Amino acid sequence: MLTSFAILTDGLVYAAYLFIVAIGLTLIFGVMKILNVAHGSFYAFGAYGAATAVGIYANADWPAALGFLFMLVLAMTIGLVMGIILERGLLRQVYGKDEVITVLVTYATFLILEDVIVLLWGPQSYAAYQPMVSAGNIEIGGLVLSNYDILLVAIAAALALLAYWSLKFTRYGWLLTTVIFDRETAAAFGVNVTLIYTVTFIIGAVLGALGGAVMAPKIAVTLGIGVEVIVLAFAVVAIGGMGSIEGALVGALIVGICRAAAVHLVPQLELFVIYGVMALVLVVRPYGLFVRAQPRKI
Amino acid sequence: MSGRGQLVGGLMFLFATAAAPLLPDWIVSLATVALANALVVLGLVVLWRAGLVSFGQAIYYCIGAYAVALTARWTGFRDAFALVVIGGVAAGLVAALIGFLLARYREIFFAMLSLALSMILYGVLVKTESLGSTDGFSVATPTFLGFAPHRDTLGLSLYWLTLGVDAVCAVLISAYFRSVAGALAAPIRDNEIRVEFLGVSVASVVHAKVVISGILGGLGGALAALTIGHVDPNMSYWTTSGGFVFVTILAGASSVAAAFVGSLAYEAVRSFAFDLMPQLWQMTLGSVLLLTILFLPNGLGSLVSRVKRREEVKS
Amino acid sequence: MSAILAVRNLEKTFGSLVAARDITVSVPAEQTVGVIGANGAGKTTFINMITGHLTPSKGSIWFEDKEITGQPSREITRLGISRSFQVAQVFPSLTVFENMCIAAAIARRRGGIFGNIVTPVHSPAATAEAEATIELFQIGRYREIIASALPQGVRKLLDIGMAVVGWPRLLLLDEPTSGISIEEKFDLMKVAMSALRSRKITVLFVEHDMEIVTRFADRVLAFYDGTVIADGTPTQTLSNPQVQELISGVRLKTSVKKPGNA
Amino acid sequence: MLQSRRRIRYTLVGSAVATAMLASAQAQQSAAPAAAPVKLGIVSFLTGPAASPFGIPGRNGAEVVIEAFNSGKAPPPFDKVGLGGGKIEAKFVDEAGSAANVVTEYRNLVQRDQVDAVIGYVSSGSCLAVTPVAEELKELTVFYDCGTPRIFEEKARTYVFRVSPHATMDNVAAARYLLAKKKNLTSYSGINQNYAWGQDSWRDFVGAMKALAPTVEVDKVLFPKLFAGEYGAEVSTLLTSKSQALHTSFYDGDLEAFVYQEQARGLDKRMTVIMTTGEAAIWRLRDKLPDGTIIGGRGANGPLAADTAINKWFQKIYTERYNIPPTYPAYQMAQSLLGLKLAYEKAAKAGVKPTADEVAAAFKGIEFEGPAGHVKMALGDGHQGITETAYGTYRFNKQSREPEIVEIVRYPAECVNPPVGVDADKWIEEGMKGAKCN
Repeated sequence: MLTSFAILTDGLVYAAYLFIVAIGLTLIFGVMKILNVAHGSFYAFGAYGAATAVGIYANADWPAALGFLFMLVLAMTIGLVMGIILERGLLRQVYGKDEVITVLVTYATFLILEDVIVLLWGPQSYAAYQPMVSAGNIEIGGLVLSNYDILLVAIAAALALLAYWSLKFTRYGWLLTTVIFDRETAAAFGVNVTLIYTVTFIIGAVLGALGGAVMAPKIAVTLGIGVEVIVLAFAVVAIGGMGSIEGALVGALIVGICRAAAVHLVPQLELFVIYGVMALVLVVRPYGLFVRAQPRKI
Repeated sequence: MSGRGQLVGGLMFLFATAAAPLLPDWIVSLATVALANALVVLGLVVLWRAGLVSFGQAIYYCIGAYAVALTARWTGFRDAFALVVIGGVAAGLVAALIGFLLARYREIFFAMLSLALSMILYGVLVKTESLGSTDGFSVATPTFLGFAPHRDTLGLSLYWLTLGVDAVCAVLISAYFRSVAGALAAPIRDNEIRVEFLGVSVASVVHAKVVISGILGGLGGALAALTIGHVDPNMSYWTTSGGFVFVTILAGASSVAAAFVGSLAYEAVRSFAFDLMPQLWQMTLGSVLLLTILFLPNGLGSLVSRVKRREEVKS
Repeated sequence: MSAILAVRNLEKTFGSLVAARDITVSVPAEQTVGVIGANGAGKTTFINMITGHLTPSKGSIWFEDKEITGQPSREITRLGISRSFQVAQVFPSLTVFENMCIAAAIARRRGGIFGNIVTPVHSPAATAEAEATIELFQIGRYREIIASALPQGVRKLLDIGMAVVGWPRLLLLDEPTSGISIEEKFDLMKVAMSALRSRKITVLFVEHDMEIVTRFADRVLAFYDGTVIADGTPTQTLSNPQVQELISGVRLKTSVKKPGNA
Repeated sequence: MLQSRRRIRYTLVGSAVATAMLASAQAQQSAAPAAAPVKLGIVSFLTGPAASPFGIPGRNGAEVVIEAFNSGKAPPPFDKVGLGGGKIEAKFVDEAGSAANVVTEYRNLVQRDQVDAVIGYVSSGSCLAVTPVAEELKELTVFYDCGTPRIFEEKARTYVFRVSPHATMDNVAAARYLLAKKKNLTSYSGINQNYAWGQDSWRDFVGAMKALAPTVEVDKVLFPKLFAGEYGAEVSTLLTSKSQALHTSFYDGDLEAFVYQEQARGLDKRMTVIMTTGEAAIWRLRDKLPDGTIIGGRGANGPLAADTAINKWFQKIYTERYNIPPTYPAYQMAQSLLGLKLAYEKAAKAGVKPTADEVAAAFKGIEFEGPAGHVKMALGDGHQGITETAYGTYRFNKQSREPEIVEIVRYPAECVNPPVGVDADKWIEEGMKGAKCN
């Protein structure tokens, strides 16, 4: 009983983490058909930014909540700036090129940014635990949970709702949907696709940085955290269906629950869970859970 | 490849063979590793021509390497030539198996599924503590048809072996590129329906390409295992695959020779970066890749093939 | 002489929708058959079933007295039935010559599972075949042009040429003149048809333009609501009152792409 | 002889790459002063997740010690300038990348840069990959941090040495300390990274516990993937466990992440955590590391080290330079350099550089006092060092606002290391026979 409850809660927390890192990736892919490896860099920069922010406010001993907000804002600003620079400066050059080429452009960018981190923050690792520690914990059904984890789940849920709402009920959302559905037609109907691209990429970058920021208090911010995240996010997105936001949500939940179950019941399998699930889903549904293949008209 | 191309290739091969003893050992061993990896790259080129990119090619590299290491470890059998063949066959068999699955996938999904498969192999190897888990284990020094080279000449022997295998593969693959199956790459990328209505099963052609690239990957892994003298699960990690794709882009799909030139260039650049800026080598590699994509979209090979095209038009 | 193509009680249903029903046709060798009918009358479904793109729900298809019902399209192509498409299906990144060469090489490749691998793509015979076909369809001056850059009409001819280069005995053309300006239609059909005749190929072609049908077909099948409502010489079929009412309309002499009332 | 042959080859090189690379190599050679300098290749992680905990402290340790050597300011018997009079020229290389990269870069150091000896390597994988190459090239090589005992157990080595003890004693001592501290222990759990280091550490610890206290049982066995970062599920699992102790060989990033996450949920209130590499983290975690945690440092390093003159000296020069006390990787590097210096000077005859064989012969079985205590090259036919080790209990001193390790227990080398000629794993399996604990 306790175990199944634990599996559920742990699964939710992990799913929240996965969803937060995956949503930006899937959004960018859905709209721009770019599998953005540099998403890992956004995550890393967000985390480093958050650590810096926490460092500042820990010394200035502000109230925790304010500090937390400051942390998010700083991280997202970094994401914003990176997004603009990358999209305007680099990706512009390769639009319309082969999907794989764009992937490699982002891969190269990722490699470069890895070392930019060393230049900016040095090789040592940073801590940003204050927000999580000051959040304290709560005991539910005999299981002690960290309030920060609960906050994390809340943030993920909020993101999901926000995404749903803005896609369904805002003008940008509609335009986005048309571009996702058929870029040419959308352009033909006068949708400013280039603008949509810029905006989308920036949003994706900000989301990536946000992911890093909210995770920073739980981890040691150190070199290489980006690499780990990329593959996780890829897997989640591939499971849910490239470019599908509800897919990312469901994918994150599946992986999260499976992993938690593995850790509690058969720890030996933990290493395989994500890729196992991914391979299985792709075998059954080659395009992921939420994307159907359109047969070609002849 | 035109007859002229073959001639040039042959000359390059002869030069590479003859020059080796004059080169310092470290360049020879660096070249050996590069030439072993070049086979994996060649396999990726075969796929890439059909618009397929594998982010999990390291799976074959790793299988080839482990096949060699384990044969030597369990049977004590150490003949280099046979071991290399074993590596290629083992990887080929696996490719033939998962090919049934992969042949149904295209674009990014092909890439992601192969990535997942290679990572599963990685997990299995990490779990196998009897094989040293992530520490891996060492590969016995090979013999060559019963003759065991002295440690000073071992490097050269391995270099020549690698060069030989490369030459054979280069000839076979350029023949393949001139065959119907090889020439079908662009058509499959362009329009699978037309290919089917011309009477060809796209699935089986793609499957064949997967197997060929698998065999090449296995041969590369086998040679790498013999050269490095050590195997570990990282050979199957996705970053290893990423490295190979990197080189493929650098080389370009324009010709067989490009794979070898590109791989050598990459090893040289990487080694330079490690030597000159030990903490910023990733940045150097990234910049090189970026510049290649932006200013040399068809890779180093395109320089060569441009010249060739012009000649063909003239003739 | 027996029919090269025989179709018996062919039926195709998609769920509740009946796309083709009770089609029974037999075509003697070297005949040129025009297929008319409003959009959605079942013409393309008919062709897709013969070429194996769709599997019939009922009935059987016989080619040269061999049953081919439900075989995959590539098998049917190997047997000697090929087709062209409403939207030309060529390889956009290849030149006209390369397009033709690959098609020729495939047609002449050796058998066996390794057939594709052991057959060189540029065998003299295949290349000659490709050259000949290019000349036959009079697109020689586009030889080195990338297919994506070809004018519509040339792309159509290339499409048909690629279907012909393998010397099929039966060829199905799905609206060869669709998307072609009225002025060009006739020249295109002239080139295509003379080429096909010269190779003694039995032809089924779907066409909306009644003038073209009367001009090029020995025989016309009229489709309506998934089945054949008239079958005979162009004059017979087109003078059939049902056909006039349902398909060609009274404006028999004008060439409108779609009938006014369907 | 080998050297001269190489030089001839150099002049014949055709390829542009080669000449360019050589230019740098030869430039370094031509800049040789009268007392020929000694070139050392120093390899450790300069990038990636292992840089901050192991690679950088190792490199820093090398820098201060080499500086001291070159200025002849090291305490006796290490006060000769450089190595036997020749100033040390160090070349630092990144260990990152595949085994292929590591081996290639090793060959480059030896054959291109012509270094006289190589010191380094954090990952056991790197050490295992480099060892056969070192033997092939007859290059004197000293490993400083990698822990696997396999290196000298698989085969007898000639040119490869490791002053730092292998990882076996870490977990044997951990078991001894835990059992001494927690008399009424009934069950324990473990969380270790799912790769060789974590797997070996856990195997050794469980083996040692079985041998010393067969009745104590194992409860949860967790192996999260390396650099997982998120341990919610693991923490819950442990929260549902009745164990009184938790063994972990986590380090740096993973260790810190785990500590933050378990503390947020009060796991350390329920069980004592034994961190076999905790010493490297105390200066960063400070008051975040729960009091009462059992801390090891891969030997008697850092605060666990005996308060000797040479230890004071090392602490001083390191802290002055980097204003943070040295952690165990820095100690291991220092120990390795000191050992090499002694062996080199023992082998050196007036003015002439000793050959690799001479140094190797001199290195075998030497003993000396280093910052981390008495080193004896006892195992692996005199190639593998053993030292005493120590474990202690962590406390964050509220007054001085500084981390402390108290209740330190020292274990003599013979108590926690296998006797000569016995493989570590076997020794533990068979109940650690012949362990001499004072």
